[in-house]
Amino acid sequence: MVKWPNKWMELPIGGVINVPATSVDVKTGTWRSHRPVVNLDKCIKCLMCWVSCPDNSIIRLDDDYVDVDYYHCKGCGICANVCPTDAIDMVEEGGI
Amino acid sequence: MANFIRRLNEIPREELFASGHGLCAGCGIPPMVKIALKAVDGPKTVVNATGCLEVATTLYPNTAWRVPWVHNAFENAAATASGIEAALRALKRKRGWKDYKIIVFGGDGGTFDIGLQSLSGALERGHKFIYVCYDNEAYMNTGIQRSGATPIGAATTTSPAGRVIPGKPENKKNLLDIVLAHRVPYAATLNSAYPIDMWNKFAKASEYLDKGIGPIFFHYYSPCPVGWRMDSALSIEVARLAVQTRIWPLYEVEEGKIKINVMVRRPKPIEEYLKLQGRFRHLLKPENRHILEKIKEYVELNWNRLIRLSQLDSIY
Amino acid sequence: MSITVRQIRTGLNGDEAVAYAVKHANVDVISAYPITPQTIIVERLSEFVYNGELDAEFIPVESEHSALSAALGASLAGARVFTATASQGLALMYEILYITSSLRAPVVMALGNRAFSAPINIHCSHDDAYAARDAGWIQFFAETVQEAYDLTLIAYRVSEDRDVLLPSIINLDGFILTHSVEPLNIFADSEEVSRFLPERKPVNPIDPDNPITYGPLALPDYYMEIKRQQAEAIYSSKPIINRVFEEYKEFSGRRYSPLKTLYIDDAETIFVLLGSTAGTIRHMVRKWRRENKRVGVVSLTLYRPFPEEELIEAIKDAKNIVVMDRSFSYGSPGGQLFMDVSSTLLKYGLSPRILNVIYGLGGRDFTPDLAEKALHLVVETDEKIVWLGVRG
Amino acid sequence: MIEIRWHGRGGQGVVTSSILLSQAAIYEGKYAIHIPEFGPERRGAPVRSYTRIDDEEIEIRYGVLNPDIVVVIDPTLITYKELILEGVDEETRFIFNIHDSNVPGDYRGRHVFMVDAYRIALDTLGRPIYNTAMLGALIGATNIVKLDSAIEVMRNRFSGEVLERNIQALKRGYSEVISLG
Repeated sequence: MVKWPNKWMELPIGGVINVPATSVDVKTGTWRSHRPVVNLDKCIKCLMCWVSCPDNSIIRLDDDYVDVDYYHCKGCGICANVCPTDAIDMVEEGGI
Repeated sequence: MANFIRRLNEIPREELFASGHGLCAGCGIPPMVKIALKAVDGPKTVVNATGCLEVATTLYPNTAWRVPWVHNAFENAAATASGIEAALRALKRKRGWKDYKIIVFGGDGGTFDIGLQSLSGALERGHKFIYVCYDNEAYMNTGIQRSGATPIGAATTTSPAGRVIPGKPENKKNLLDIVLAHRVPYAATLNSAYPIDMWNKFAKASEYLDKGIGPIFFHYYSPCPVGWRMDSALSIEVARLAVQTRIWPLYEVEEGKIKINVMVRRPKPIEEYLKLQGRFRHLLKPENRHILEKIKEYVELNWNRLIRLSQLDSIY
Repeated sequence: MSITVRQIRTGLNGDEAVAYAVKHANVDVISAYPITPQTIIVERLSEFVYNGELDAEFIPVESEHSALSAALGASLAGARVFTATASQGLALMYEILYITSSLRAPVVMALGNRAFSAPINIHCSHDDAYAARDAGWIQFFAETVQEAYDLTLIAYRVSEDRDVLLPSIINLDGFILTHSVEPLNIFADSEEVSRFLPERKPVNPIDPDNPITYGPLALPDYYMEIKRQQAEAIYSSKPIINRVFEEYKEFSGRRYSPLKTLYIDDAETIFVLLGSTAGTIRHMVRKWRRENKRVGVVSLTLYRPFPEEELIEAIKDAKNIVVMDRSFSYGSPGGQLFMDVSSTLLKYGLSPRILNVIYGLGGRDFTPDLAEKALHLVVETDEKIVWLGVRG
Repeated sequence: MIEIRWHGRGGQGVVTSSILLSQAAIYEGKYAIHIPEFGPERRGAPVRSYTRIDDEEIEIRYGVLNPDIVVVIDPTLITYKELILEGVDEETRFIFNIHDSNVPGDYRGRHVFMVDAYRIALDTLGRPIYNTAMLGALIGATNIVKLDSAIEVMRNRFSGEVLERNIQALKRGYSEVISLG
């Protein structure tokens, strides 16, 4: 977690953000109404979900199976839609 | 060496475009950006025109970028990149600075319309960079106003599906034709449903830059679930349909030689594409039949022209 | 003190003088679009680059908007950058003026001061300089061709100073300085000038090993802090500007200060103005002194940051102040310099009689009889704003 | 201080003459200023230019109002006497380019010098460009700068055969100028 200065004189000059990828701390997972759930039994490791996810929320494991990063996943459902084997279900949030 | 791929698992895992950005759920832009940053090898810098990608990925103090990223204004991304590229040339020569590649991202508003002059100037001067227009076919960042990229018949907030005028009356501008008038060495269309094709085009662009050849121009089909009024899950599906209906031909032009990358022999009905998107739904009503016919004519005209041109040794 | 740098006395016009300064600054990137009366600057620079006399990239952009956009990009990349424009060109750059200073990019620009349209007019007004006054750029005004040369070199030292990092404008009156040939001393070569102006050492240039996000979106929660910091930056540049003036004197033998004064100590009436007309007023002040009229003159070499302490020190005892504006701020209480001077006087609790003279718009010649008229009006009428020499 | 006003037509080198004169004076260590009077001038339109020369630094920057010397580069402009006589007094010297005609009576009693710069220009440059011949005539009539100083500064502006021909024109103007009293 990047501690960003609070006082005007302490901010990096020119309004730049001088630390890369500070956005990873932002929990975009709260946007979600449905969550993708992967059924690894059906996964054929094609990686279409991984390459298509706008939020890098499909985690590509060492063996090319996939998992979901629920901290960032916005629940768009692209992964489920592009999966050729229907290995990903979109499940309503709340119950879990 | 260019790193062309045949399978998605050849794409490295490390992302240079981070999570936590504020682009809409289902946005079509990131799948292209992720690939661009990985397939263009070596050190690189991004220049970004004002637009969705810019505002949503750099909400101070949060940035989604792991590469240097420069935003100047709306209409001047190509000029800004020109300056960076010229500076780099001078600094390499005079002070031995290290090289890096420059990738420019601009939306259709920032490219087709307000930024066209600065793009034309930069293309004419032959700066060595890759310019990618992510085309979501309207001014999405300001709330879905029509642009020069909006297709005929599409409803936007400034070309509504009115009782008298049902959606945008004018055809989409052919941006790639304008770019090709500058005789760029390499240009192509991109589509997120065809990630391997997209990767290999960026890899080829990277190879051109390695040889000191540029500029490179890409026109990327960028679905916008909010602006197109469709389910966010459909981003990739609708992109694939755009290719399969011949609405968005996937092709590349190297030194004037056109190559169609996905030959669509039996196109799907255009209605299948239109019915998924709220912006086109009014066109399926009987009273708007004439516009639907116009769209079909236009798509066929473009496709046939492309086929004819692809038979030439060079269009230059 | 001994000046060791070799100098050549020559005769050049103001545009050529700026071009030589840019060459002697050994810039890396020039990005410009032609516009009268700035054009000679970029023509000369093109010759220097095309003949191999200056190792720089010349970007012949397609508009002024792109000229400054490219200059900003090049500056962020770490290069020493130059651009030049005038009038409508500055207006077309307007959006990027603010972005350049906000991103703290030390771009140096020469502005051949010219009137804004309409009617279209290629001659001198200070409309363009004033249009940039709120944009966060340091602004210098040259009175002579020599000053145009010197201030260009000084501007690089100031702008690129790691405690400043702000862009600078060098104003030179269109045609009156840009196209007039005058004697001046220029340095013999860039190598020697590098003792005063070494290679730029950029702070946080674009570097893939240290990825920085330049120009992000900042909303109400941070925008104001960023702007507060920028406001401080331009105020804080003043001591550094004074230091660079001092170092330039040591280097060249030529002395600069935020303002030039003549006969102010016992003056009842003081003229305050910008640019090349100062010489004519100084000439008149000498004449008036011979006639036992207690008149003095203050001309500002530094316009932004506004040298308010120095100005107050110079004019605090005067009964009458004549503020001369070569432009007008339509619908405002007066001309732009008039507003600067008036608010400074009020800030320091002073209230002399103050007359705003609008003169020389669109290149109208400012002649001795007009100066006489201004002096007459400030003491013998209670007019507040006069358009000097206007028919009717 | 000596103040000079040049009259000519766009394209005849009015500005060049004034620049060369100011540079020649600067070359001699004097102070000088060349002030162009610019419009969007097109070839053929009457144009003016000013030169001031002094031993002290010149601060004033308005146009020359009361010229000590008036040089009329274009022969046809002499007849526009309201233009040529503006702001002059009885001391003002006039340098005219006269070819195939007489000096109009309006200038009777004034200090007039004349030279056939048209002939000189055709002989040396092969084209009716009078500026260097008239600069030579001005120097011949007034010795305002040395002829060599003018040649020296011309070397920075012209080169090769163009330089040689212009030096010839300058020298002929210098030696062929005559006083009409």
